[in-house]
Amino acid sequence: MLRYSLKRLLSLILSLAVASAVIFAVIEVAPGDPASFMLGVNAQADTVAALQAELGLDQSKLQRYLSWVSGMLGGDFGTSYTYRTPVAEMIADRLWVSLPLALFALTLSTLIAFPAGIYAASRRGRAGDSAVMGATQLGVAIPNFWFAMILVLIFAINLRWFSAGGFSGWDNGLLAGMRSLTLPAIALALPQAAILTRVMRSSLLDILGEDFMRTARAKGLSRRQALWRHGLRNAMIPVLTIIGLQFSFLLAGAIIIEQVFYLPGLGRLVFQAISSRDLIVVESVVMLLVFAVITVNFAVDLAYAAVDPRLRSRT
Amino acid sequence: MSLKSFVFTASSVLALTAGAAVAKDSITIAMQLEPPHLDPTSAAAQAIDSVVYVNIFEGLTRFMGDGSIAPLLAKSWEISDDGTVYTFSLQEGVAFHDGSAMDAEDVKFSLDRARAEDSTNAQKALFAGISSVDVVDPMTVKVTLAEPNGSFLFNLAWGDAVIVAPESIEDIKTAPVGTGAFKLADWVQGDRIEMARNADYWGEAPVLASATFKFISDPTAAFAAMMAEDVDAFDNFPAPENLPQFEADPRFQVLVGSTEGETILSTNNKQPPFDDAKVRQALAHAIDRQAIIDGAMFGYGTPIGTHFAPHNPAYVDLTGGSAYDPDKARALLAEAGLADGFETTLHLPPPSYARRGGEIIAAQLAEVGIKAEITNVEWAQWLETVFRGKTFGLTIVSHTEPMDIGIYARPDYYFQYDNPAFQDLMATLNATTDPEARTALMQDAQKTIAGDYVNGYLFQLAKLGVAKAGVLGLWENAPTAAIDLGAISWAE
Amino acid sequence: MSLLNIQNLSMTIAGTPVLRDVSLTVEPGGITAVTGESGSGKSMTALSVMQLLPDLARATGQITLDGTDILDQSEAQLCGLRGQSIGMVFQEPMTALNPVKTIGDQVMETILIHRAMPRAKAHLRTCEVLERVGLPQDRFPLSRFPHELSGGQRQRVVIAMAIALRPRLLIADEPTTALDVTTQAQILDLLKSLVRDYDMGLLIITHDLAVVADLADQIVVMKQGEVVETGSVKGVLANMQHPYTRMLFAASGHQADLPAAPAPTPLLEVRQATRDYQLPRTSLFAQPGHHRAVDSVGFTLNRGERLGLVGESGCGKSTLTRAILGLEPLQSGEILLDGTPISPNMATDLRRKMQVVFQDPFGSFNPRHRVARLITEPFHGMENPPRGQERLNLISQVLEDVGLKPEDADKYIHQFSGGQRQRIAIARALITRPELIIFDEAVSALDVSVRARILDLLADLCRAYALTYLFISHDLSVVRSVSDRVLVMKGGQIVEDGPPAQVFTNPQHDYTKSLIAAAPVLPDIDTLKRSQPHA
Amino acid sequence: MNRNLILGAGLSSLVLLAAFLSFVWTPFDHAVLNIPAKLQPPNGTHLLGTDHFGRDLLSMIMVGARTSLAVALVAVGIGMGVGVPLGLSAAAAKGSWLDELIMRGNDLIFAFPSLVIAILITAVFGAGAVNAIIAIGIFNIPVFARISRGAALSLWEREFILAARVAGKTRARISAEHILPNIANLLIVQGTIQFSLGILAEAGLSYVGLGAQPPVPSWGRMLADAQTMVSFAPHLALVPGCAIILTVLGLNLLGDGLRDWLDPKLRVARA
Repeated sequence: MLRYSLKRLLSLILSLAVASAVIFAVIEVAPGDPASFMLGVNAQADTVAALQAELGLDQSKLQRYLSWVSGMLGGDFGTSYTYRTPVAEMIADRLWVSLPLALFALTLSTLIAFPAGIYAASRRGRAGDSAVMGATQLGVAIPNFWFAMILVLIFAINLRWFSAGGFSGWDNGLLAGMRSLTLPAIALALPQAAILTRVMRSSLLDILGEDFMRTARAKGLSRRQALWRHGLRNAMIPVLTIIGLQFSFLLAGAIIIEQVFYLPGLGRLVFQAISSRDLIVVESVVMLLVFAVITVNFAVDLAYAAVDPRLRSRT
Repeated sequence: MSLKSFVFTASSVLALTAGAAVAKDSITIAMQLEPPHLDPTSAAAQAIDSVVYVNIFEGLTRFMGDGSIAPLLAKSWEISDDGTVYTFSLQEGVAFHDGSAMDAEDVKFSLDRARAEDSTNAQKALFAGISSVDVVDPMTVKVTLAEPNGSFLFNLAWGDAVIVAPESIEDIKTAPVGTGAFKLADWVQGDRIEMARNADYWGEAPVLASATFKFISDPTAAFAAMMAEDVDAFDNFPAPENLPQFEADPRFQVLVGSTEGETILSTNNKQPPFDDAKVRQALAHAIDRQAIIDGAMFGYGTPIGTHFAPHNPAYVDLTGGSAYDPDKARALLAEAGLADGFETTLHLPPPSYARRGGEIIAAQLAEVGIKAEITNVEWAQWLETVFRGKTFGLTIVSHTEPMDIGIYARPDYYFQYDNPAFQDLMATLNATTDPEARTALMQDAQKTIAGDYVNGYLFQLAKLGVAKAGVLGLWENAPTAAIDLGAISWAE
Repeated sequence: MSLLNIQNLSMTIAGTPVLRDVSLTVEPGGITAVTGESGSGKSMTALSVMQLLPDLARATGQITLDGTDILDQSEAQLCGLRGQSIGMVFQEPMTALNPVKTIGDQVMETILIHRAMPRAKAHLRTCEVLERVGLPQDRFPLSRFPHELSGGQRQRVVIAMAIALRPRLLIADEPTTALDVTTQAQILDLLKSLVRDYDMGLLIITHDLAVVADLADQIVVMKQGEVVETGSVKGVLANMQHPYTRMLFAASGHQADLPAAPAPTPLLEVRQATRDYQLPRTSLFAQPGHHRAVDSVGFTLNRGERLGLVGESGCGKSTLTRAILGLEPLQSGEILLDGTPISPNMATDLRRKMQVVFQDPFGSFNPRHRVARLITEPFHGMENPPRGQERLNLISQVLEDVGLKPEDADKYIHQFSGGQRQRIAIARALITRPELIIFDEAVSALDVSVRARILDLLADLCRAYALTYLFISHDLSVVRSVSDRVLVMKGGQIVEDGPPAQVFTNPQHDYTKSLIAAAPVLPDIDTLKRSQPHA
Repeated sequence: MNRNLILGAGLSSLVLLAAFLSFVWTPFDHAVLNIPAKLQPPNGTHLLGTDHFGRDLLSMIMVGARTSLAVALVAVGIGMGVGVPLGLSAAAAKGSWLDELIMRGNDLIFAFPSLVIAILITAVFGAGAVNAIIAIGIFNIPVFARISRGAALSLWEREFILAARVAGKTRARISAEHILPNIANLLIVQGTIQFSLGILAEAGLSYVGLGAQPPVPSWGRMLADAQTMVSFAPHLALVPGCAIILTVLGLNLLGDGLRDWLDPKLRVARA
């Protein structure tokens, strides 16, 4: 296990190093200069140069890359060009929206997908299965931003049950915060739930055909008992993979949903930063997201081991 | 949560619960863009001015809602006969939010900082004419100009010329300390800025005890937020197509005014075939302004025939000279040797006037044989490729600085109009202080650029405000980007 | 009264009949064996007793267990019977256990699900049962997971689960087919002793008549869903009435008739061949360990000789095969074909001297190609491969040689049965007239009757072409019948080398002895007849 | 034939038909603005109504289908064209540095937030259909590489591959001759799924203004244009929304149907 962890750690570090170089290279070729963006159309050339010097943009690219990377190693992501606040603080603020939103959506999608998937698998080929599968086909096909638009139209503008967007902040209580995340979470969760339901169902169906399920039945377990005691845990492995993928997707992929609901999340931060050429923010957020994906994958691997003893003993 | 924001939240909860009994003294105003930081003296972002102008920071003079100039921190002033020395008497008893007194030293500091060598002031040109700033006594400042400048008081009213204190300049971007009637209470980046009344304000106390600026960039979200009554007012509502719905709804009022934004089809005068005035004229006749206003702005906006705001007394209506006439446009192109039309590029920045207007213009140009290839760009990219790189054929942009016809006197300006006669005209105008002579000169200038068909002149951008029915005191027009909280109150 | 009594059981799956009027009985303490080739319906018969049938199965007739008609029971009542009154052991021990639960939990579940006893007592019983099936607690604690056990050990766990509540009836569906001979013998012994000790009835399904003869009291011979012959094992075997039974018996002990081998000239020489596999490291800094799959193996295969290689799973015979085929490198030693060394990058010319026939008739062919293309693949790399009519003639001829028709050349592989596919595989191996053919478990996946015909085909081909081959198998009786000489392999080494008659009648090495002792043997009919009073 | 396949093939060919028909005929010229006729609800003349510039929505949907299909198709083509050879090489060289390099590269691309990178790419290289294709295509590469490697690995264990190796064929040749045809089904099925995902991705990019540029109609941009008008002209959002949903639905059903139809195991079970 130690060797395995060390190897994983090594490849993790290597991946991050490559990722940081790729990110920096891609972002630095972007046309547009943060200083002239900030100073607008009437700015004089000497003013722009002065601001560039102030922002450190007059240094060579290699110097900037090295100082960015070495800063990150010490937890310092640099200072935003446009906001002039530490990037780490900005990210921390936005994480308080994006992380709960992703978790909320993931919880919703899991809560929908598990029962739906189990139900469909247990009624394979019958009307209930067809209905669930039809619904998931539709769920997968609906663009989430379109769904979000419809949700706002119905629940915010017409019924006025939820606010149309924005984030009241956690200062006003957990409930108020959750309330402002409800519609976005639903918009994000439903298509994900559709995918997860399908995975859950097919994974369960695969397991139901396994020999050990027949063994379990031969011991006297009913179908339901066999499913719960022997099927679910074995079916979890592909499901866990998808949950891991979905979490990473939700963290970064909420970008359009955050736009529709004007939530101050990570996605919108990066979107704004791209358009204002706040390169250091873009670089750091993308880096953070890559880091998150890699760590989530690592966590999923560990979760596999918890589910499957065969992986535990493998060194 | 900081103690300050806790106190603030608690008080706003109290204010909400008490709302039924007394008139409301808080307001939530939405705007489309969030300020990157809160220092109006080192960035061009209008959103900064919208939040801090006269609310947190005050200048020697200020714009009023109707575009006129009024004294603010300068109680009064004297101008020397040759028009080069301005002596300002400052308001007594003015204190910054940190308690320190505002005096002549602060004024000198602010003006010197803006015009310094390493200044990062986005409108540094405003201060270019100052040769010295001298402290006469703590309440008197003398500003000496190199030559007379008819618009100097006007220049001092800009947000870029507000008075700041040297003690608090370090953190001005996140913790602005000014002399205004409101203080920054909290800033949740990406979401909102909260302001609280400055109890020690030197002037008339505002009606509002607190205000929240909320940032909603997406037009759909803007509509939803307004309709769901999440916000009380929207400064510069981004979706004109939704205004009829607000007008029809008794819960809301719609304020349609004018901005200083001349929306033009900027043309690269140095790039063939636009270096031929006939081609530019053909361009002007190929464009149906009214269709653009109807299609892109849903009817909001005043057609213009030159680069000048129609609400300005010196405005001349020159739209007739570039009336929609596709046949004439085709004929002009043929004269210029381009009977088969030509291809060019059309760069469109993000605002909907540009994106939608661009689609319409491209279709209209196609009618006369001009194939304009649309490229949608972000502002940063626009600045880089169009404004600085000057690698473009056409672009659509609204020039929102007040009284900015002077840009036509700069041959290196991105549309690259180089007319020595016009440059002389502007030099004369700058040196002229007599109002009538100034008007005549300005009218000449308008006619010159219209006659040269420098750019395609489309319309004056409308200011479209939406608010709940009970909100009073919102600016209808936008002489500058500002939300004057001091003027706002709720109807009883 | 019989413990289990099946009367006129008929069954259809989705309308297709799979069982017709099947009747059989199992007595308490008695062993009834159901035998027959694949598709005979023997497994379905077993599953219908458990009522663990596919969704679309419909059964009629009567299955009574101790007087209870199973077909009348509700699903809940059936759950009460399964595990408690009937236990079942399946064929594949590798997959029959839930990989994520400990063996203790899985055995204990049988007890707990029927609420037969409190948890603490169930724990004790679980230990007892595992001891009883030969998994003592000191070496196999309850906390072991299935993947930590060998196939035979897993099958013991499955048996423990089945007998934990001492059911009156135990059903075993091909319980030893997936196991090695030596393990098979142990498991069969275990089953026999359990039946005796617990006075259970055992219904065993097996395709192996030798196992039946060795183990059972009663035999039920099935063919295509019907019972063709039934009675006491000795009675039936001594006096086989149905031609199918006779055919089955004959095919099981089939000896192909090989022509004599020519004078020895070496063709394939294996000298001190050694092949190691790297094991995963146990720590970051330690040298990785090695598993020596083939350990200094040396032998010579002469031109025209038919050499058999016997060994159990994991003995290294597959690795050796791959090395001989030049698919994997050796760590030391060498293999020479016609005096030229074999290696993964050897010349195509050398490769063409050698062909191979694999075990799995279903995996040996690209399903997207027609037979003509499949069997001409060895032409690859030839300087002048036959073309046009010559090629067609060759294809027709080789197909006829292996007992197929020339028009089969245009068919796809899925249109053939398993036995036909093995013929096509042989055709592919023959088409270039190679010097050496390697048969890697080539008949192991086939039913006995098909196997007998393939072995005859081999003998015929030997007569026609003077083949030289290396025949690799785990099945002693098969190797014996098609070899001039036999090698026995264990732990990567050759432990015995000699003519079949000598190796089988007078084995020298202990391992060979135990192998031969463990292999179930068909009884001699004459002996049987003599011992039958009514014969 | 199964229900999914029929329904999926029907829907997909309907979209395809509309796209091809639009080359020769649309009810109106989709590029001509007619501002006085703007925002008409569906009626006899304009079957699906008109947009905010008075353009005929049905014509725009038909021409927009072209854009969506072309972007998604080429993106899938890039993914397959690059990913499959990579996956096959990785499988053929299992355990080598090449395999390791390809798989680590795959993991790295997977680790990048696709939407953010797509937005970045289009921001850096300019918005437009070509850059949208590249942005979507890049993220298709690891999908196909992974799936073809996985399937190829299990095939490499099969005996018919061993037989081909015994015949002396090179790994590259075996990959092309034996592996590729046998994973074709899988690739076709995954291809339809990635195709439908590509359509969704294109819609998303166009929605944030980074897809195909005007005057080329695109479903996603139609939605973006429509979004402020949903409350008084809902057909503007419903029409392109339904076009996207039906197309994606059709392709997914087609993928599912193909999988069942092409899977020999299931075919045998059904026979």
